Amino acid sequence: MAENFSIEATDEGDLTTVALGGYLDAHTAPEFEATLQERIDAGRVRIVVDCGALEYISSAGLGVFMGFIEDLRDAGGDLKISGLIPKVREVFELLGFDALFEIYDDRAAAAGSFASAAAG
Amino acid sequence: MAENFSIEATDEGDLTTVALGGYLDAHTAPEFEATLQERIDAGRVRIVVDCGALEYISSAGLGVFMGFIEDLRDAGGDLKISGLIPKVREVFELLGFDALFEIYDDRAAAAGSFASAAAG
Amino acid sequence: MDVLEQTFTLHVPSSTKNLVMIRDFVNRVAEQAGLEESNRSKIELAVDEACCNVIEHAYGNDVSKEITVRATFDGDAVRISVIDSGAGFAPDEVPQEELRELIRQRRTGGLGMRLIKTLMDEVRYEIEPGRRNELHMVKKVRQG
Amino acid sequence: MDVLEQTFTLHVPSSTKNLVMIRDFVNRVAEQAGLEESNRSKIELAVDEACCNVIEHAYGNDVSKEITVRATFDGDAVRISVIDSGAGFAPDEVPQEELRELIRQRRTGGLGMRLIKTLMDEVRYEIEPGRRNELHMVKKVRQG
Ligand SMILES: Nc1ncnc2c1ncn2[C@@H]1O[C@H](COP(=O)(O)OP(=O)(O)O)[C@@H](O)[C@H]1O
Ligand SMILES: Nc1ncnc2c1ncn2[C@@H]1O[C@H](COP(=O)(O)OP(=O)(O)O)[C@@H](O)[C@H]1O
Repeated sequence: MAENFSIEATDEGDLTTVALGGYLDAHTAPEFEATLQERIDAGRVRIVVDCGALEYISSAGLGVFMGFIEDLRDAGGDLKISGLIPKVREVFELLGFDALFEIYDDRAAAAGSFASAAAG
Repeated sequence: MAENFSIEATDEGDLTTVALGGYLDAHTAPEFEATLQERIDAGRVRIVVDCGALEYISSAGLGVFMGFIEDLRDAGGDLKISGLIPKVREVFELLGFDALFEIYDDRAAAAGSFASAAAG
Repeated sequence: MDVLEQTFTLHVPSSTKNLVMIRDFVNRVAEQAGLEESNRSKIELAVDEACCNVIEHAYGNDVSKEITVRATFDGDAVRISVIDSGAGFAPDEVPQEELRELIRQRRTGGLGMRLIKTLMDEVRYEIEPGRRNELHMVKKVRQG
Repeated sequence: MDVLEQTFTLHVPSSTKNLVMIRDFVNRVAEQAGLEESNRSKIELAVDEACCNVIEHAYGNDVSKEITVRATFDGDAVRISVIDSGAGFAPDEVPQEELRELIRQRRTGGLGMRLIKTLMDEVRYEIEPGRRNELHMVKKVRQG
């Protein structure tokens, strides 16, 4: 089922972008978790998770976002989310994630919000 | 399940082109059969069935081709097939349809074969 | 509406590998029941969550166990049951923490049952530990 | 290969509407069994043909009847059984006409069983009329 999920992490300056695609469910969430953990272990704390190609998310996927956000913020970083398709955004909103995470329309806007925070 | 099958018949000169899309199985074959029957009842005997968008065929779909071909040929017409994707072509070939039906790469070639037969 | 009740059943080994198959199944049934896409997505997600709970909690990730998903529909509603023969539990005693609190505790779970209740119109557990535990969920075909 | 045998079962009402669901199911199982696409397509078509025969011949298009598709795989093969409780028949006595002959007779059927035998590595009927008729089909995971 590998074809049903894709993940790609890119470091650029002090920003790490993790692009997700396909289905993020209990079967694929561990791969997402491992990728994030690896970037964080490498000292990366400013992270954008670009969900532009993400077609499905269940609570196992949402749990990964939950598990890392506090430590990232404590370390002076953040995890911001971009590109949610309406169906996926609805799940984030149903559970109140939109109140606790910064969600942007696209990757550039999410990246820009880090830059302006640094400038401010 | 309507979205899983599409059919469109176009008359142009003395040629009728029937374009199939999606899944042609026992559930959708009756619609294909009815469309062909209707064109034949209207006196159309030169038919190209363009399978370019056809993703799947089972024997119920093949049966429709079988049922009409003799009458069409007896009436001086024919039913020619075009645009089979490899997976679908394999099914036609497994059953020997390629020996008894004229199969062309694309719709234009199938149409052209009628024209040259008329000219010859 | 006069629609004959129809029943569809899927049995699969208890593994997250099979969630895609389970979701396909639920989607197809909901499609036939005439649900529009937004409600199909809701049922799909609720059943996914229910099956994840069975895989993890009822069976402790033992792939030799079996999950049953049974779906019926008539003109009024789609009814789905997720059935296991695992340990069972007391659904009413499961604490429901706020998202803010889950995050503070670095938790990575605790959202599934809430999601199921939010997504479906009726949710009811029927627990017989070690024999047959069923989670019954209903989605109305025409809302309001 | 040391792969635990896994069993998947689907029960659906006997209707051609459910062929899409049956094909999805078979495709997902074959995908998990590690079959490449060309063999997945073969199994998908063989099971479709088997189910069409049940819907039409065993149950005479009675939607209140149920078809069962059971699939198992291990490292060597995918085994699929299509099970009905219909009238049964004598598979060996079904005449197999040439395509040319079927066409001459304006027939629109008569290809299903031939297709099944061509597509699968092993095909065996087990008939108990009115009780349980099973068509067992095997596709090897690694050919040659
Ligand atoms: N089918 C089940 N069998 C046993 N326990 C369950 C089952 N479903 C839920 N639970 C219990 O309820 C708790 C809350 O479940 P849930 O809200 O889905 O969050 P999560 O599964 O992420 O912990 C689980 O941690 C588990 O203790
Ligand atoms: N499951 C079944 N139950 C009863 N009769 C069957 C079954 N499968 C096949 N048959 C009989 O075998 C014949 C040939 O089947 P097949 O080759 O699939 O062609 P078709 O179904 O198009 O007639 C059928 O016409 C029917 O008489």
